[in-house]
Amino acid sequence: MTPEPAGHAPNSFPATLGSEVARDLLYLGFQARFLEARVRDLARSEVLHADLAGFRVDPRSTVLARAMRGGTDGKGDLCHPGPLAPGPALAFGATPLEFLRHLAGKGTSSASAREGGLSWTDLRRGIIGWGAPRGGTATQVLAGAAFAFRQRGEDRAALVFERRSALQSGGWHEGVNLAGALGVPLIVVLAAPQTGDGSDHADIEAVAASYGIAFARVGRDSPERIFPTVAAARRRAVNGEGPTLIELLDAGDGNRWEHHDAFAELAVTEDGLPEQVLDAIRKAAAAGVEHAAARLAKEPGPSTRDALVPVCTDAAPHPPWTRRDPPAPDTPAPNDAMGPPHAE
Amino acid sequence: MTPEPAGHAPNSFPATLGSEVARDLLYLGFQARFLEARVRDLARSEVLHADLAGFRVDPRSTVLARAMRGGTDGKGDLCHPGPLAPGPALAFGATPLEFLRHLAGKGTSSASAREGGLSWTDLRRGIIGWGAPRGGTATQVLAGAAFAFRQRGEDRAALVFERRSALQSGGWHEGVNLAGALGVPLIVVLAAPQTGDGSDHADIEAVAASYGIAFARVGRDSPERIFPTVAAARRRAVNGEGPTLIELLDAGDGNRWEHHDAFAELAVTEDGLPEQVLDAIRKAAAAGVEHAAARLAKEPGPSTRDALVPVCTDAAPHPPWTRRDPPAPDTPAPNDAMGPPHAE
Amino acid sequence: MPNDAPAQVTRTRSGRPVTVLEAISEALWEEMERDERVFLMGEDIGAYGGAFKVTRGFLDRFGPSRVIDTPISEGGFTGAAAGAAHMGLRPVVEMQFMDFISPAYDVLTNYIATSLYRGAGPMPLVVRGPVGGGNRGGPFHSQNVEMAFFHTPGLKIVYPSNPRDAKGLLKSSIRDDNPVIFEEHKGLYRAPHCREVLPSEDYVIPLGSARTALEGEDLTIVTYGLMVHRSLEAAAELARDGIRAEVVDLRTLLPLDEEAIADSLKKTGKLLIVHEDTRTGGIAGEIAIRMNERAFEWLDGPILRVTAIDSPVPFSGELEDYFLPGVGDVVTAARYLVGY
Amino acid sequence: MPNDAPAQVTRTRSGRPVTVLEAISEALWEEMERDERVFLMGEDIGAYGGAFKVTRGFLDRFGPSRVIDTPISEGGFTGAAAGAAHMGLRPVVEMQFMDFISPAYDVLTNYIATSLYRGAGPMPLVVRGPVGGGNRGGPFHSQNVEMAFFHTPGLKIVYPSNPRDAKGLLKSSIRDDNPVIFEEHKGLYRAPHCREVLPSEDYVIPLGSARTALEGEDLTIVTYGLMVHRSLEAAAELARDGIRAEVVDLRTLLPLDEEAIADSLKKTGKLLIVHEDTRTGGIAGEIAIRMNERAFEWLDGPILRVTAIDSPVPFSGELEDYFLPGVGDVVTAARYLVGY
Ligand SMILES: Cc1ncc(C[n+]2csc(CCOP(=O)(O)OP(=O)(O)O)c2C)c(N)n1
Ligand SMILES: Cc1ncc(C[n+]2csc(CCOP(=O)(O)OP(=O)(O)O)c2C)c(N)n1
Ligand SMILES: [Mg+2]
Ligand SMILES: [Mg+2]
Repeated sequence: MTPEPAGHAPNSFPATLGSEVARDLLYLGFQARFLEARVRDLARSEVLHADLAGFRVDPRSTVLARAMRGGTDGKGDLCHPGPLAPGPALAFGATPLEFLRHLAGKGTSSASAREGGLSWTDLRRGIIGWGAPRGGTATQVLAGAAFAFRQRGEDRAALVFERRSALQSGGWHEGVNLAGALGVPLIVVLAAPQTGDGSDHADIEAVAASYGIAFARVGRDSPERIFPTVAAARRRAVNGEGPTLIELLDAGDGNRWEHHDAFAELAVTEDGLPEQVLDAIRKAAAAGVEHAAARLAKEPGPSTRDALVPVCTDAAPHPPWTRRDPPAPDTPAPNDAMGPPHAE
Repeated sequence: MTPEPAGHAPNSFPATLGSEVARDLLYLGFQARFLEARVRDLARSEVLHADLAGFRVDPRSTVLARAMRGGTDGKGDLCHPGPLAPGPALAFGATPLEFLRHLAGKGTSSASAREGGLSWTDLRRGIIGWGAPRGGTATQVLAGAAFAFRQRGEDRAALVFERRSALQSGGWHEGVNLAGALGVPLIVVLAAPQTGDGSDHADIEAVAASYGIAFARVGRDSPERIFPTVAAARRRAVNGEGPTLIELLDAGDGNRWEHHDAFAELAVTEDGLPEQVLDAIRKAAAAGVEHAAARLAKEPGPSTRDALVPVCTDAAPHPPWTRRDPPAPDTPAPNDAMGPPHAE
Repeated sequence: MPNDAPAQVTRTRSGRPVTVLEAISEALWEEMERDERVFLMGEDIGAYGGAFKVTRGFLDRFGPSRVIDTPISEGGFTGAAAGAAHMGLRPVVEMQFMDFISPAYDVLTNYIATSLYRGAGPMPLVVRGPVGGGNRGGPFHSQNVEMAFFHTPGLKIVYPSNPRDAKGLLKSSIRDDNPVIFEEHKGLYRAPHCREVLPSEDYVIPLGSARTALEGEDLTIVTYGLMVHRSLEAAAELARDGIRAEVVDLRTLLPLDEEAIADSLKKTGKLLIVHEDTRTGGIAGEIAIRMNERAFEWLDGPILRVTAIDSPVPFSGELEDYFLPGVGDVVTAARYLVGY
Repeated sequence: MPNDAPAQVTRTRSGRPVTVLEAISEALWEEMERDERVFLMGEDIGAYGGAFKVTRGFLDRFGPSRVIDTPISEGGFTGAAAGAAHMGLRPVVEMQFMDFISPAYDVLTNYIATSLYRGAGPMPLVVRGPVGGGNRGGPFHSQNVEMAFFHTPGLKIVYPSNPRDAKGLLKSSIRDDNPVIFEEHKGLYRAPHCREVLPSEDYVIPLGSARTALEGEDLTIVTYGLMVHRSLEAAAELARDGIRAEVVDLRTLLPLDEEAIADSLKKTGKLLIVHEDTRTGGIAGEIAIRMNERAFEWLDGPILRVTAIDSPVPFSGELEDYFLPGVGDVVTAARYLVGY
């Protein structure tokens, strides 16, 4: 475990965007920015997959997720960061190192490198990553998790990020319909696509109306307005008032840091945050990311044999005899000596 | 082939509900009523499956389908009658005998009794029946068929009936989204459920809005109003103005013949249809159904071996040797004499 | 057990024999009583009690937060069950007919089967429902679904043949931390000939272990589900000619108890596999190659199979009877093999 | 051929060698030129030219009514393709990665495969796309999908190993009146070692017929797709020890050319099956039981298999290499079998 960087309190849950949350968001925003830069570097130098040279973080997603109740004990809110990882994951308390382990396919990742990239799951952190092709699965899964919260009367809610093209997939509709029918504490965020036109035809507000669930739209607003939208949706959710569908408008390509910079400026001018404090936050975030990158380089890859064991709790998928322990070719043993070619 | 009963012209396509269409609808309504009674009898006397003792026909569905362009040459409009068979099927020119063959699993049915009951397909008639579990498949398939019409510039459209619970299924949403995106000539009718509450949560008008497609609602209105609604939707469809979603409101249980009776009365009083003509229409319909029932009794069941051949055009699924032509048990033949256990 | 228990879950308590359907109801009821994390999802399982009435009376006792009537969206509610399982619940999902599991194929094979593997933890989830032909249900209400899932690492597949196994295996499935597909043959649900008195105490039957339904020396018949009964009938007929067949009831298809199959094969030297599911790509193939890998030198004849014909399940009764494997088919194949 | 043809479909015309990917592009292009009923559907296949650029330039030539960019809804557009096929068109559906065929599992197995059977007429439809591992794509971009469909009567499954077969088999698939699943291994798409010059005339390769990739006397290796190349490498290594392996490339998995397998087995007496797909429930089982049924007495050793491990496809390169069957595995198994 990497030490928890200062400035981030995953278990706090403010109802309004107070100065503590504001500082936290500043920290998270810088952390995301430094992580973004680091990942792009590592991709260019082929430590990470070349695709990650275009890696980027949408800071609005961090703000949205920060309005939920994070946790490290598996008892906080739940988040599927989807295409907007790692912003929400960081807001949920994931460390840059944890993130990098997944990107790099390290044996130390929570999936022992069996799964990785932008797709990762850590239930302790409340993060459920991609676990299937696109098709609404994440929305269904989070709806079911939210059902569990409601059934047990817990103060918990689930947040799922999808691209707005999720509207094209029937599985997404089934998930949202079920969430609405059961009135579970689910917040569904549909983000504008990052690339291409997305071939979208649906009107998101009308979709919410068709399922009789609440709707909100957030866009280029400052965090002060994005944050309370989610906080209000969460309040409704845990009060048994059912799901909310949130449309997250396109931030454009060039301006993806605009919000965070504007926000930092605001914190200094309006909240009276001393410049030195802002600077300290920035430095802490940078140091955390550098620490993580340095440590990553030293971590081992996966152990081939052990990593593949847990396909099924009581099934050790050890390699068939033809693959690892063949009998010597010129001494054909009695059949039984071959052992089971594959144990269940 | 059974002779085409008088009074029904499957190839006519009136733009408005003129007296010719009115007579046709009267004939179809009586035909459905007599068929309903006959099927219930046959179910009670165990000629047909006991479930069919509750068999009934919604006359509004007949009116809706009659506003399309039927055909017997595979070049007319297309209809998936879904849960509302046989009304639309009759309107598309299916004969009572054809229907009964499917219900009874006769070898003479278009599926050679491999498939049957309320599920049947006859592309010559433009009828595509259930061919999968519920789940929106029919809507997807008809959307694709409608795409073919548009691609070839044909004056054809497709009509699909589903229960409104289709809204719960993601496959239905994918079909409608695709139809809307491609702007194909499709008319989607969602009927109120016949039984139970249907567990519906969605607002159909909002669904249409969310996909940006046209919407209409038809209910306890007289055929004069139901008919032009579909006729208008069909006109829009073939003009390239895209799909229409039609909500067919519950007709209630007790009053399912109300419309037809009111319509017959109207035809006599307003259109000046002589009572004797009405009576002749009624008798012709009754005679057609009786003829079909009598003929059905004489028709053979399926031929077991031949019926199962067409699983795959070039694959004769002949039974494995263990089933039909085993070698004599005490004369184990050389292996090859066994022949392929199953030919592809 | 409270007094509000419905009739179909109280028969064992009063020492009466139960059908397969009642055994399944009892297993569900007792597991829900024992463990509040267990809950049910499915179409019309609440007020209506389910298409086959397996859950009649459950809503009254356990309430709507543990007996959930779902929309008609098998993919969606199976995905939701997975989310609930992540959060520590133990969902039991009913497919009204197992044929309708196909819209859930994606979430079952990609998401659910891979959960543990992807580091998302255990996935204690059961999908159960009626399978099989012989009921004139046509192609979409008669399928066997095992081979849709047999190739997916991470899933278990259970297919009982009698009340005792059904109850013990369903309890094991619910307690298992892996996703389990549990198939219940409609032809066994209420079959009078397989009613039996069950142990009154809580018992489980471990997943992955086959059962010798009949001991014999001359050939091994490996089978499961309704075909266990057809095979036993065939064995009785063969016995009249002095042929002693051993009948092995697999009970669990995945993991497959290849040890038990190999042990029996080594005794008899002849192996016949009988399954109701269609032929090509059926489970007989996997059994055949595993026996090649483990017991080739004990084979005194080819490994053969009796199965349904490669076709969708026919609608008409005449065609369906022709399509399904029958007792006569098993007898013919067994005689051939013994005489080989 | 008009001048607006893109580069990847004009290589054969000018006598140059083509890759598997180019062969597939040529087949699609030529079939679309030949038959106006043929049209394409898929995600980003139009303006973008497809994830692997198989259809680059097609939109310009054939227009948006024959090259259709679909929403991201594999079930929905495959269902729509079925409707178009009913109306006499011949859709070719691209799955961006074949892993994404799973949401279309329901419509493919229930609706499409049963069309002819249900009296709904022929269903001339091809679903094609990239499969296979070795590209560090992780569990959802690396699967082989044949066993999801091998058990469904009414479908055909094709899996070519080289440019010539890919082109001829894809043309046959498009002209076939049955639904065909057509698998294209990503590792072969641009593999320089399997570029070849193709016949300049229109040719087809019939579905259902295997090909002898290498003649030999000592054992039969039955395989397909990328594993044909691994098996040929293994055969070359074995040849250095004087072991002459025969390599049979199935090309079509369903219908399975059991005649060709049996003929080879009867010559060599030893059968090894090699597939990249995972082990349990893989195609090796069906081959094993068919050879038991047809050629048991020619077996001079057990039927064995070399396969991937029973696990989802791993993300990390080290794990993926460990997971996939390799040349060494084939050599080891072959040596064992020859020495048996
Ligand atoms: C079921 C499924 N189908 C297709 C894909 C492949 N796929 C991944 S991202 C993507 C495009 C998404 O487009 P959009 O939602 O507009 O997002 P963008 O990348 O443009 O931000 C596709 C087709 C997938 N992963 N899963
Ligand atoms: C995919 C699928 N799931 C479930 C079913 C089983 N099924 C058939 S009809 C029906 C109920 C339909 O209810 P509703 O739409 O309200 O129609 P009603 O019978 O009440 O008119 C169900 C669940 C099915 N055929 N296919
Ligand atoms: Mg896009
Ligand atoms: Mg209902």
